[in-house]
Amino acid sequence: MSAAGSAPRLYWPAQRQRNRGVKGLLTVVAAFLALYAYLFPGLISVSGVAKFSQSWLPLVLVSMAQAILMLAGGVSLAIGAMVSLGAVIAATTMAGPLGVAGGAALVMVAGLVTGAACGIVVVRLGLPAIVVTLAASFIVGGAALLILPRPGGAIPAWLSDSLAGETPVAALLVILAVVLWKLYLATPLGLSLYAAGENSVAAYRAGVPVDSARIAAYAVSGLLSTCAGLFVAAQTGSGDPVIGEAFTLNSIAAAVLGGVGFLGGRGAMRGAVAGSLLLSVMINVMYFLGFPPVAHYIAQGLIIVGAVALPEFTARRSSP
Amino acid sequence: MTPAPTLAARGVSKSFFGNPVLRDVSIALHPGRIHALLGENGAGKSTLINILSGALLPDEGVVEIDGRSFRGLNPRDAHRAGVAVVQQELGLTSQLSIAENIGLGALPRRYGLIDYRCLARRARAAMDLVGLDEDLATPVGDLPLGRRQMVEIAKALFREPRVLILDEPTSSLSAHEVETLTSLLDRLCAKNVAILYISHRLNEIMRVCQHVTVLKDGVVTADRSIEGVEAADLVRLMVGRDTGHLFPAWTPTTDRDPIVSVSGLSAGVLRNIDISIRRGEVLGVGGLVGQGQEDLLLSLYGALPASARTAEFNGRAKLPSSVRKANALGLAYVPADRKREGLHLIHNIGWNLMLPSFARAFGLSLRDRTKERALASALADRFTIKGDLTRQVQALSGGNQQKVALAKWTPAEPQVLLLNDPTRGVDVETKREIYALLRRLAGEGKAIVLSSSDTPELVHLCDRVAVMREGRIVATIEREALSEEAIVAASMGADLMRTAA
Amino acid sequence: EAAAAAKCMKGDRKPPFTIGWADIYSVPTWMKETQGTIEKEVDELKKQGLVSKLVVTDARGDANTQIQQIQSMIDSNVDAIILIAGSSSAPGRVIADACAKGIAVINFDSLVDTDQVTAKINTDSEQWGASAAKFLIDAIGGKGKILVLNGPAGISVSDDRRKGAEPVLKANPNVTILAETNTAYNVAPAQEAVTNLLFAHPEIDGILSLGGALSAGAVLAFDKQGRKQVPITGENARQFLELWKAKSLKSWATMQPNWLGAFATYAAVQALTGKDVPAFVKIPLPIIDNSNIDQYLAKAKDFPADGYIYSPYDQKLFDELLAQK
Amino acid sequence: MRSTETVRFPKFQRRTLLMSRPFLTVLIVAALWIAASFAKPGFGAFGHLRYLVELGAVVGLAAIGQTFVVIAGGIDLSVGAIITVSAVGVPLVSFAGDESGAFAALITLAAATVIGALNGIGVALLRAHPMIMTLAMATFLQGLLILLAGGSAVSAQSPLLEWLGSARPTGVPAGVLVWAVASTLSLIALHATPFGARVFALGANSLAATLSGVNVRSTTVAVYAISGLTAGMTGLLLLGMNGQGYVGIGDPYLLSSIAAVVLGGTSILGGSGTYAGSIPGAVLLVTITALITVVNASPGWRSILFGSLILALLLVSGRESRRR
Ligand SMILES: Nc1ncnc2c1ncn2[C@@H]1O[C@H](COP(=O)(O)OP(=O)(O)OP(=O)(O)O)[C@@H](O)[C@H]1O
Ligand SMILES: Nc1ncnc2c1ncn2[C@@H]1O[C@H](COP(=O)(O)OP(=O)(O)OP(=O)(O)O)[C@@H](O)[C@H]1O
Ligand SMILES: [Mg+2]
Ligand SMILES: [Mg+2]
Repeated sequence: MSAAGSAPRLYWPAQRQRNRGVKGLLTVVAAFLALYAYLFPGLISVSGVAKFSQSWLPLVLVSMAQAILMLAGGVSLAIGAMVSLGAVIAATTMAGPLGVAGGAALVMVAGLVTGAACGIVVVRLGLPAIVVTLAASFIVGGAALLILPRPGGAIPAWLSDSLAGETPVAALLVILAVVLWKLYLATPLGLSLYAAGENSVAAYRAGVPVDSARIAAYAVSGLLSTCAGLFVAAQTGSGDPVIGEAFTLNSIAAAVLGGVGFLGGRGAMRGAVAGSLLLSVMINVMYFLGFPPVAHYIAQGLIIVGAVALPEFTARRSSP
Repeated sequence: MTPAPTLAARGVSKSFFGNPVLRDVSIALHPGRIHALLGENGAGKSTLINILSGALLPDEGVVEIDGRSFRGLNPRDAHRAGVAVVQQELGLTSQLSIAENIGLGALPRRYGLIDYRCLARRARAAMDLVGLDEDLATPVGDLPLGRRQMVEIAKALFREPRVLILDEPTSSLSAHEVETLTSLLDRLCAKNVAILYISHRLNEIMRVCQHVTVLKDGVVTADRSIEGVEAADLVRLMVGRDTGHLFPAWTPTTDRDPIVSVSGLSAGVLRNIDISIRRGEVLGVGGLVGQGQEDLLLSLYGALPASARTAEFNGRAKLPSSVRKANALGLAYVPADRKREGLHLIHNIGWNLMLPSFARAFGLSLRDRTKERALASALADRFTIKGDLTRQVQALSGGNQQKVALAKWTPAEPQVLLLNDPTRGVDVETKREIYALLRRLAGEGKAIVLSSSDTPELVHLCDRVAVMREGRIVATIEREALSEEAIVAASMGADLMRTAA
Repeated sequence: EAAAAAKCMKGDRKPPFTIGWADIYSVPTWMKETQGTIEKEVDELKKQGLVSKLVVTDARGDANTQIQQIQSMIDSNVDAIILIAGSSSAPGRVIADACAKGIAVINFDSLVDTDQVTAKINTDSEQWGASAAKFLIDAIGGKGKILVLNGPAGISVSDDRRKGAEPVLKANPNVTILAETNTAYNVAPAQEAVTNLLFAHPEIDGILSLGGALSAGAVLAFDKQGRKQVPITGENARQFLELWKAKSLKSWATMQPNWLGAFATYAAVQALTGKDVPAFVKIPLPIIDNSNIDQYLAKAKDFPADGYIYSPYDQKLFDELLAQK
Repeated sequence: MRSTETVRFPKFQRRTLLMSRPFLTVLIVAALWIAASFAKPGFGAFGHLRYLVELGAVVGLAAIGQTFVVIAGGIDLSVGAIITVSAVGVPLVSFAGDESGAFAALITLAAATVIGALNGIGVALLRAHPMIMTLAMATFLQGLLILLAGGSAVSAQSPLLEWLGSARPTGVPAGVLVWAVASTLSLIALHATPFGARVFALGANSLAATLSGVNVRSTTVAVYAISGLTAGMTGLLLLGMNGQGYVGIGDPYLLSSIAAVVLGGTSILGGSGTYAGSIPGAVLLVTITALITVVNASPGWRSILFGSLILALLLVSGRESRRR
């Protein structure tokens, strides 16, 4: 990145400053990862990492999709439907004449366009994001059902094998997603997200392209969601028109867990990524601890609240 | 023959919901001239600069840049044409670093990415101009108000503007920072920048500006060179009549027993503070901005977890542990940042005035609207808040918002008033009213703690001034010894005093 | 030395076995009942020294979580995995992985598309739809206007049942479908939908309800609006069976027996101990009609109020089912 | 001082009422009903409209608590789970001496209120984000349901529930009566008491509220407790209407309670709004659902139609005014 290591230091120190809010969570996540590795030593191997990152990747992508919107002062209840849309487009096109490249392009375009459409409605018409995206979830979900009325379709086996086989491609994809996000945030449009989210009037007066930043956020969010759908389809080898449903609430949980605020401009993407990691690793840890389902539910509730409340509780409050 | 104005408004009118705010206003900003815009709270100053900078569109009239008239000017066009505005206290993004904030809206880029190297260099240069020595990467949310104001100014300078508009830039600045700013303005002026300067501090205007436009109720009442004008004349133009002295006569109070005394107070940045507040006095709290003044007020108010060796509040031997307990002990607090801490901007004025009463009342009793209206009207009259009280507070001008923040505590009849910079952004006339009110309250035996960045205010109004530095009270200056020099000396530190002595 | 007869089996696993039960969502009552039959079977097998442990996971209705949990089961090297799939397509690859590692994989109720499993156990959903449609058409005398109530759109079970009904409906052109609904297999949404349809359609001759508690909702809707009850198909939900009796309905019901869970457990152990297990075990649909409804209702108090009254089962039945070709 | 009073508090303008979100939402509902009854004979029958209002009562009751919480600047994602727990839990607290079922109902409501209050305590004291706290609470309750559900072979019917589900005193469904009473009380609490003012203060700016002496903690706990209580009432009403509680009975009401609140003009950002809007908002939602049910189309198209209708109505009923 051209930005790194400039003479009067700015980029990395500014990055470091943004770590402050997520330190507590990062500690909790690290502890859970360590516990997981202790319970299941097989994790520390190529295929261990491969398998774990495969189950984590879709959640990271949707959590990022949600966090972008929340940073921009929005929220989406359509994430799950967008994942389903991505999955069914992939499963109906990739094995056909369009091929993998054509199918992937179609998935991305669908995500960008649908996301941007939501963004335009929310931003230009000034409608509350939560209901617009609720409506969008029905529209997009309906479209997914039209494309593929029941689970089926196919993904070429080589694609499934390379994305979700024994090699940790998924882990690389997580890294790629984070790097791309860093790059996006290093563009004027990306950085504007924070200003537009925190105080859009002031940002507008300061010449920040507020509306474009927010609409772009919706588009990027849509893109990430449908890409998550593509990966899910590859991972499962086929499409399912309702596969994404659980992602909507999970993405919100991960982002909020990661300290991304609901009112815009608060928090950082690394928090959302860590939040999604915690949600994902928690499932495996509880399995290896031998918890029965009832204990799963109770423990999950406790861990989620604890991960948020503990750092908050121990941090000395410096403002009223 | 003066050169063509860089930025001008011609015959501009603007009304909000049918209420005319500006009527046929013209103003011309010339290069190399510092132009003052004066007016009471609500006169239309901010509205005018919003029009000049493209943030609002006028109903009638045009904005001209270099003689070219613009109909639908927007902020980006204005920026491109070299117009930069220092908004007061609202424009920053708290999570981003100082440098990123300074660059926002005009970020240097390379290959489509932000050029952080260039940004750092140029932001540092802009910060040096205004005397900001903080780390470039510090999130703006970490900065105290006064420093944020300096960031706002640096942000305007970053764009190397040809026209610089400053809306009350000094209202949260310390004397030292004001010095830095004025010399900076002189230098910019020498570089042919056109400057529009809004302030309610007349001495600053007299010192800095060369030309003045006075607005009263949305109409220009004067547009002239400042040479030969007296401060009193300006006040008359703004207010429309002769006014008395700004500061009320100071009379020593007889009632001297402490109502609050605390020793060994620690909280936030505070370290081991001893303080006692007496009935009938105005106790000033001074010092450079951000030395713990706010934490002191908040910890006395129960809003900041605090510990003390001994504490005595109105006969009770404990620090209040919550705001409610403090209220019950007769304390009230008026915050400095009225928009974030003092007011509910989206609610109407009457509602805001009644909120402390709502907080005290039994929750499920029925509200008496008639009584509420009568009380709110009486408060509005007393604090000269004009007009309809069903408007949202955010539609009020800054000064009038401050009046609401003050007025809302009156029905609670507090014994101890903790005031954090209460006259920031308040016009002279209102200031005079507030000062008179404070002295009157003191005369009634109330205790008043006045933290202020406006040193003359401390000198003329207070019985004693406690000067803070790095979380401690470094000096308490009694009335007899009070002077601006004494306060500044104490706030700059003992070393300085020793060398000075 | 046991021969590795069943699919996926390598013959390298010794009793007592660890069984992994990958539940898709353990909270609904149907699932709780299924869980009960599994636990009972495991207790039985423990006594015989064949099973040492039952590991249960709950994917909370999310097929992606289920994949993750099955992966954990593979990682912890369980000997068998029994599962109800959260999606007919999603867990295919992870299940194939398990199969490749010599784990006995028994899939029941909601099936996956892959054939890389030891066995699939289920009733025939298409046959379910066809039989229900046949009953209804007979009950309304071969002609009339009907409503079709179906489970959620986009999942294979509801789609298969509807598909099974289709040819039967096609063959009877005098039967017209007034409206179709897709709701969760629950009372409240079905009652809401049917009530709305009642007002839109003054004449309704029968209701083809394809499972779950949909029928109870429909009956309640007719009852509340004071409409005369019409012939209706259904499933073995206790509430529906009780309404059937109370309102003297002209009805027919079948079921997805909860003991499929117990049977899957049994089959897994059979495969692990080297017995042959057919790749697909088709469970004949038990039928409830006026001839035997009283027998079912007599057992009602043994079942939860919002539960399903399933047909009796024992090991003999399991052995017979496994022996069928 | 008459004259200043009228300057200070100008007479209520008719235009203000006509432009208000609640009123617009009522108009939309009315328009929708008229249009639908022309398109689908039977849709506009008295019995059907009455039924829609009855269904609206279910969503509307859940939306009471949601409105309080949203105005206070939070959100309650546990209403669905609380509804389910209440509906499923009634048989467990039923006992022989309780002929009418009133005690069982009271115990259930108390339990629901306590659950809600726990949410509030988490938000206020642990400073957990409302979404996180209530989501975690929903997770807890799911665990609780595994223990509760399926274990009860007792039928839940009692005269009280029977009455709730099917009685129609003077032609009005009992659920609608309960809803009307609860709505009136909530509107009074929200707009005519100091407590209500504190709720608005909390949502608009909690820091300023604290510094103004508002007891933010107790207000927070109270709003979530109210949400628990109304969710409990929703659970009982659903139990009465369906004759049987089951796991998942509350699920559809989470999003619909939020949608009703926002469609009624309450800002999801907190601090402004009114329950008066949520009432038509709730009826609007069930009306749209009813319309979709009677339209013949494939599931995909029906879903698309549903989403588009919500969007279109949102466009009509007004836009969120920009903050700050
Ligand atoms: N958007 C708006 N909607 C309604 N009224 C407004 C709006 N903006 C400004 N006003 C009104 O216009 C008048 C002028 O406001 P303005 O902010 O320009 O005053 P000002 O001169 O800047 O005052 P101050 O010295 O207090 O900052 C005030 O009475 C204010 O209430
Ligand atoms: N929705 C709104 N309704 C009314 N006024 C609004 C609204 N949004 C913004 N305002 C503006 O907010 C202004 C008050 O805050 P602002 O900071 O913009 O100006 P100001 O008067 O200069 O305050 P200060 O003196 O503190 O700088 C009003 O003058 C008005 O122009
Ligand atoms: Mg102003
Ligand atoms: Mg101002």
